[in-house]
Amino acid sequence: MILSILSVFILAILVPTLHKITGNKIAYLLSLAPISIFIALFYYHLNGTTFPIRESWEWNSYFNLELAFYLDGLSLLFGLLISGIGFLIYIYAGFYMKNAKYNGRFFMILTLFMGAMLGLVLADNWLSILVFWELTSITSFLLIGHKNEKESARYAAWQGLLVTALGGLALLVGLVLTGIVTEEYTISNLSQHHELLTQHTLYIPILLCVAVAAFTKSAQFPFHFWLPNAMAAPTPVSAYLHSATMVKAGIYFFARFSPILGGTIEWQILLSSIGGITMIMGAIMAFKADNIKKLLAYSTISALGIMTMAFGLGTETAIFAGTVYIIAHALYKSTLFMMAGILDKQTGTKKISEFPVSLYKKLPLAFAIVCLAALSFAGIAPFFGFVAKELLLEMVLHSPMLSAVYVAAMLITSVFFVALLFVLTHKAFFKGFKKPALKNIHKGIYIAPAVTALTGLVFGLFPDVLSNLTSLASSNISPEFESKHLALWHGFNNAFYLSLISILLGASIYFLSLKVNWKLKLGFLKPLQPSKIYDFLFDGLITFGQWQTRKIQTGYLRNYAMVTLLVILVLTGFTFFYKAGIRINTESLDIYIFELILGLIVLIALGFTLFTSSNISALLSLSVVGIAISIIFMEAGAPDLAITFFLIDALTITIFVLILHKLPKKMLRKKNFDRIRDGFIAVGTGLLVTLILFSITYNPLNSKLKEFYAENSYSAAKGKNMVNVILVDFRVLDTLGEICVLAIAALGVFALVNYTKNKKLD
Amino acid sequence: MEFLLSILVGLLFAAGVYLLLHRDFVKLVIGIVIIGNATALFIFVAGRIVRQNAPFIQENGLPPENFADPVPQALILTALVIGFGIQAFALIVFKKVYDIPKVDKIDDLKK
Amino acid sequence: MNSFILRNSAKIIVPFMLLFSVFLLFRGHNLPGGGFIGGLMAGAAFILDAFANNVAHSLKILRFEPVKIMATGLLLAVISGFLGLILGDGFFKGYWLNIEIPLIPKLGSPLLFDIGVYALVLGMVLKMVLPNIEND
Amino acid sequence: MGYEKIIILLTLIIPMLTAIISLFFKKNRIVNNYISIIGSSLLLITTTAFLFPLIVENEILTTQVGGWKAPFGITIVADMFSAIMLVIASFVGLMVNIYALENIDYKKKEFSFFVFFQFLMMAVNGAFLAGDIFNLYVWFEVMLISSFVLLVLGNGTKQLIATVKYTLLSFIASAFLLVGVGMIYGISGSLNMADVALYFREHPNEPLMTVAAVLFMLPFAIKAALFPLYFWLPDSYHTPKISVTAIFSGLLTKVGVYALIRCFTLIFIHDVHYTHTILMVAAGFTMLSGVFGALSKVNMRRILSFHIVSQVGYMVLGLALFTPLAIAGAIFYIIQHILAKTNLFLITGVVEKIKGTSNLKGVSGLYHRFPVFSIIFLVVALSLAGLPPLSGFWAKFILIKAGFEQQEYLMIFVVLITGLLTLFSMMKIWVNAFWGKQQEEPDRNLITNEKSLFKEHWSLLIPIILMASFTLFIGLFSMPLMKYATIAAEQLMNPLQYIEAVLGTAN
Repeated sequence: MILSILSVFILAILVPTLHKITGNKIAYLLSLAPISIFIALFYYHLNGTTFPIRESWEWNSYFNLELAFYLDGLSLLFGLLISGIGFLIYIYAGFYMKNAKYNGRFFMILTLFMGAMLGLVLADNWLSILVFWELTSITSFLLIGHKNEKESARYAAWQGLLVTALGGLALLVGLVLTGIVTEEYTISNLSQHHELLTQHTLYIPILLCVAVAAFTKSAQFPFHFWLPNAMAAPTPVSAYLHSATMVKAGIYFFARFSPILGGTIEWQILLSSIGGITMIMGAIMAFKADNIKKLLAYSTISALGIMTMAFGLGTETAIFAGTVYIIAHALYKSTLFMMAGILDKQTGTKKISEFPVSLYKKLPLAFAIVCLAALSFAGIAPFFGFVAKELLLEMVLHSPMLSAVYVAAMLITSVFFVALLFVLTHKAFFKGFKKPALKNIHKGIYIAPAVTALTGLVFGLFPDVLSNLTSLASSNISPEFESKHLALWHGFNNAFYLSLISILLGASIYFLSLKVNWKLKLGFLKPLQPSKIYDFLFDGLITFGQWQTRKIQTGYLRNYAMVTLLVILVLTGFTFFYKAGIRINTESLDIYIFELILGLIVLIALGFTLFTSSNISALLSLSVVGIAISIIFMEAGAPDLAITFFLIDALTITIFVLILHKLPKKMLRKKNFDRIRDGFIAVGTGLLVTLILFSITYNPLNSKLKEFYAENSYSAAKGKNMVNVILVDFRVLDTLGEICVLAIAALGVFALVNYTKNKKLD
Repeated sequence: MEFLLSILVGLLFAAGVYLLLHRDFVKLVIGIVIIGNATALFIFVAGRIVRQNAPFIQENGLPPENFADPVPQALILTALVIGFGIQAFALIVFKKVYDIPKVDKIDDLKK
Repeated sequence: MNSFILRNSAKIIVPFMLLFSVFLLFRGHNLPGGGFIGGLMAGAAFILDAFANNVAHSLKILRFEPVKIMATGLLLAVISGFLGLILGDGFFKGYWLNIEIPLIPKLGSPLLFDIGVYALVLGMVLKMVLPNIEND
Repeated sequence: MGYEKIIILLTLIIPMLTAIISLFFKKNRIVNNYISIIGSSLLLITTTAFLFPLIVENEILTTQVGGWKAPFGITIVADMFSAIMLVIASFVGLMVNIYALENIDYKKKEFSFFVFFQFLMMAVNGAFLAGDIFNLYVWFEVMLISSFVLLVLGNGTKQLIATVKYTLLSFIASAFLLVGVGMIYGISGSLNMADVALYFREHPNEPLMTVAAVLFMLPFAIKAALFPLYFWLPDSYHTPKISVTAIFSGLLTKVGVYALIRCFTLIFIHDVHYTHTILMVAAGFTMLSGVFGALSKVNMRRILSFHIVSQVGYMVLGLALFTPLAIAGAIFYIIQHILAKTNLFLITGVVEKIKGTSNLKGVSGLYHRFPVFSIIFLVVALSLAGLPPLSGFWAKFILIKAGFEQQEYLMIFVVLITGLLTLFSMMKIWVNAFWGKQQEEPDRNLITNEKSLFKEHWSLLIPIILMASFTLFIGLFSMPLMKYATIAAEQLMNPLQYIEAVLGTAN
């Protein structure tokens, strides 16, 4: 399994090169990959291989993460769907995308997606799941945005990615939490920890995370809005990703996690309510839609809601019904999507109301195929959709609680599905207003939808061929499941009557809607639509970002300096008073007259520097400060320091003077308010520094460095000037850094002065 | 012993900070210089003041009694020189900025 | 700044300052002074000369480009550390020659380092200040 | 004193000698290029082929400059964390150096661009190896002054203004760092990190220790661009040549983060509740504030600059969580961030080369003509955004796991939101610049198709491709890096090992 999935990826990478060689035939070439996988899986299935099969390759042993694959009934079912429909999609796309631009990258990403999707349903370690999960998101993103010249495609792609990425993060958290609770990272072993998990305090967070992840991927309310927009993708993509496979990843998840997290009341309520809401909403929205792809997208949302509800209810019937419905839905929905693409190509429009009149005459084949699929969609016998629908109705009739509510919900959904049947057949092929101007198209494009539609019919007539597969899959979802047989005819039971009612009601709603122009006046709910909320959040985040950036990144240097100094002052000051407190060594209070005089000189000079408005006098007073400080150094046993300080001060003043004549003689003054504010910051900083110094000098310092240098500077380092010995010997590396700074500064100054000049100095 | 000088360091810091927040380039640079001096003096005081003797080994090969700690001095020397390099560079940069048309105070540096 | 008095006094003062700077450099290991102070003093001498005559003149008596002086200074400083590195006593381990020559201090690798500092500081001062003088 | 000590020091000597030699030959264009490339390559060889295996073998290596024993001379220490940082820094250095061959024009090279570049590398290496707080300060200053000059080289108006801001704020940071150093000496009478750490171990009740910790934290926070002290970064990174921005983005803030991690795992560990809570709050705000800043921008460079801020938050979060796992996560994050972010800037440079601007309003439809280049961007951007199994995912995952173990749920929420918004803005770049209508190129643009891009501008693309493959590698095969990051984190969380290695067991 690892090898085959890896080879799909390698194949994907080779696609652009292959495309150059084979041109338009690339699609048929690539279709060999899914069909061989399909055959292999099918062979496993027929051969009665004992499931499960597991393969793994260690990826990161720190976290028990591995690239692990696990083939049981459930993944077999999905694997067959992905590869089988994938094969047909390639054939279809070969015609559909003929001579289109950028086919190389299109097929590359499509193939990547297929690999990722296969990987996702086969993955058995939660890391592998995450990897493939996000890979499907990304490939979906790239495919939705394939026609990225269009603004709408870019918007839709971005939206889809963000929503599913949100789900990805939820999944990450959910799986990390599961790991923390159980110390187990292999999905297939997790069901052993069912009790531990469901009784743990972290159960609700885990459940919510996993559910949100699956909801986003499977376009459940309130995350459903990305899916209709995703119809901006080329139609093969819509047919493959956004109806048959990727959106079912969430459903797959519910199935996979049923034995791990399922069976609790929380699970039931969460999944079945969200699923229920989604299925009704999707069905109504689909009925309201005119764009055929949007219509199908909404009906897909609705169907996904049904599946979510099924796995939420979690009874044996429900699970079996859900499993069967996955197959039925994949078959008819991909057919319908492919047909939507064909109709779009031929009529030049996606809007049903703009289809040419009496289309069924011009495109009888198309009409026939759409009928086959739509009948299955509406759950009419003898199509496979009927089998599924019977089971679903059976499920709601025997639901563990609130049976009436579920029945009503299911009934409403079925009614609209039937109404949609008429939209897709009657409205699309018999109504219409435009003059026909059909484009010609290669008939081969019909092969794939015909196959899926006919398969639906065949499975409807002989549902028992699927009994094995669906029972096997169901038994993986619910351990207690006992295998069941599928049959077309269950007799005149309640489910059948409900089915009949739904057909009648659906038909009447459709024909009523043709006569009456009924519009729901729900405008006031618009701001509450999830897509509106998404847009609001999207814009809101950006607006907030701009606001906070304007506030922080004002561009005013003075603000920056002030905030920086304030943060330093406040944080250090708080820490000082909170953790240390004021300490003054009273013995140090003796005052030297000499220092006092020097201090007063510095004080006066500083005051002058602060408040003078003349450059020259500021500089003069600055140099007085410097001289006074160097005298302090001299007097306190630091002659080297004093000399250096003096020289540096002189050099600084020299450079200052040299460039000063470029600057104005008079200085700007501070505003009054600024003075007070800056004064507070300044005095605060000064006070804090003084207090810190008091506190430092509270205790005498026992410096072993001093003693060591005194002992060794002459005997070992041959120098009497300890400071110099430290500089050139004990701490020579500092001095090396220091001279580097000087060199860089000099070169920098040189570059600054001369860069824009033509003449060069040296 | 460090009482007065501690206050002096505080004063220097206060003056430097006040100047750092100035709208005028020259004052800003003077502020940088003063803060540099203040940190030097801070290290000096933090390393304790000994007023009797400079850290030189005497003729007899022994250090004098009660000599000043050479370590802070060496640190300050290094820091001062580094500070000088940065100040000189900053000075020229500020002057260059001042040459940009329409810039004559710090507030003009928005953008 | 091109006065006669300044030019003539510079002729006398500049060589003295240069000599004094070397003196400061050499005595630095035992008394106040050292490479940095010496280098600054030497730099000051050239600046004085540049004020008294002009920048081109002081560059001429300098003979070497300030950049090269700086580079040489850096190189000397690093090289003074190599001996210890090669002999395995540690980077910048100080080594001293056991000969006493009058007027010249004890020779050793730390002195070489100090000379490097001296050269670098000299070059730095020239590089930093001279372009600004020419701007006048 | 074996050859291993020489190896450690070579990481400082090689860039320095390279800088000096190119100073001698600064007029010669070709020689200048070659010297710098040779220097950077030698550095990379030294770190990867010699230094790193040594550290793997010996755990912590020290050497005493000047041969004076530990607390008295300056100690150079290389542990696993330093070694990892050195390897990655020298790798990024070489890559940017190659890129700069074309990206930096002759005039800037004549004004010693490569000298500053090499000095910067030396300072960065020095900071990674410093075992002495004052020495650390010195390397910081060397790094700062080189970065000032690199930032302003070219004298553009915007550059000058950016440099003023950067200079002033860095100066404030340095001044207070120096105050912190003075304070440490005033308290403990020592400068050697291990010795200071030992002092605080023996005097856990020293009241000023926490104050000193905060005084160290704030300057490092400014240099690492933590909220609310990151002003300088977004206001300066969009102004210089892209090679300069790239090396800054890779190394400057990370040295700040390195210093934070070093000091707050070795020295200031006695009031973790207080100090690391401050760090955690700062980290949370940094992540959010940075990512929101990125949302508000439409220029690739500015978006990426703000993301640096946000991602520094992740790294500091790792430190603040203060478990071996979290710190390993932080280290992993640093490495992958350096690789990915530097590369994204380099890619932005190519976009500028193609379109003449990095403003998203002026760029669109790159994917049509430059598919391979676009895919490289996509892979790197997704790595940064943390999609599994790419490199950013692992870092994020480790932090989330560590966060759950410490029960910092709010922080995890912040991490997740930031991750989503990072993806948001990476995709904003993709959707706007790489997708969309293909523009008609004005005549001045020479690069019209991918072939000519790869043929004529190979020196721009080689670093991009190499770094992208490396990013991909540490994502797909995260084990080796994870292993070394864990070793490094364990060493960091066990400071006694460090202290013993520096001061010897006798002490």
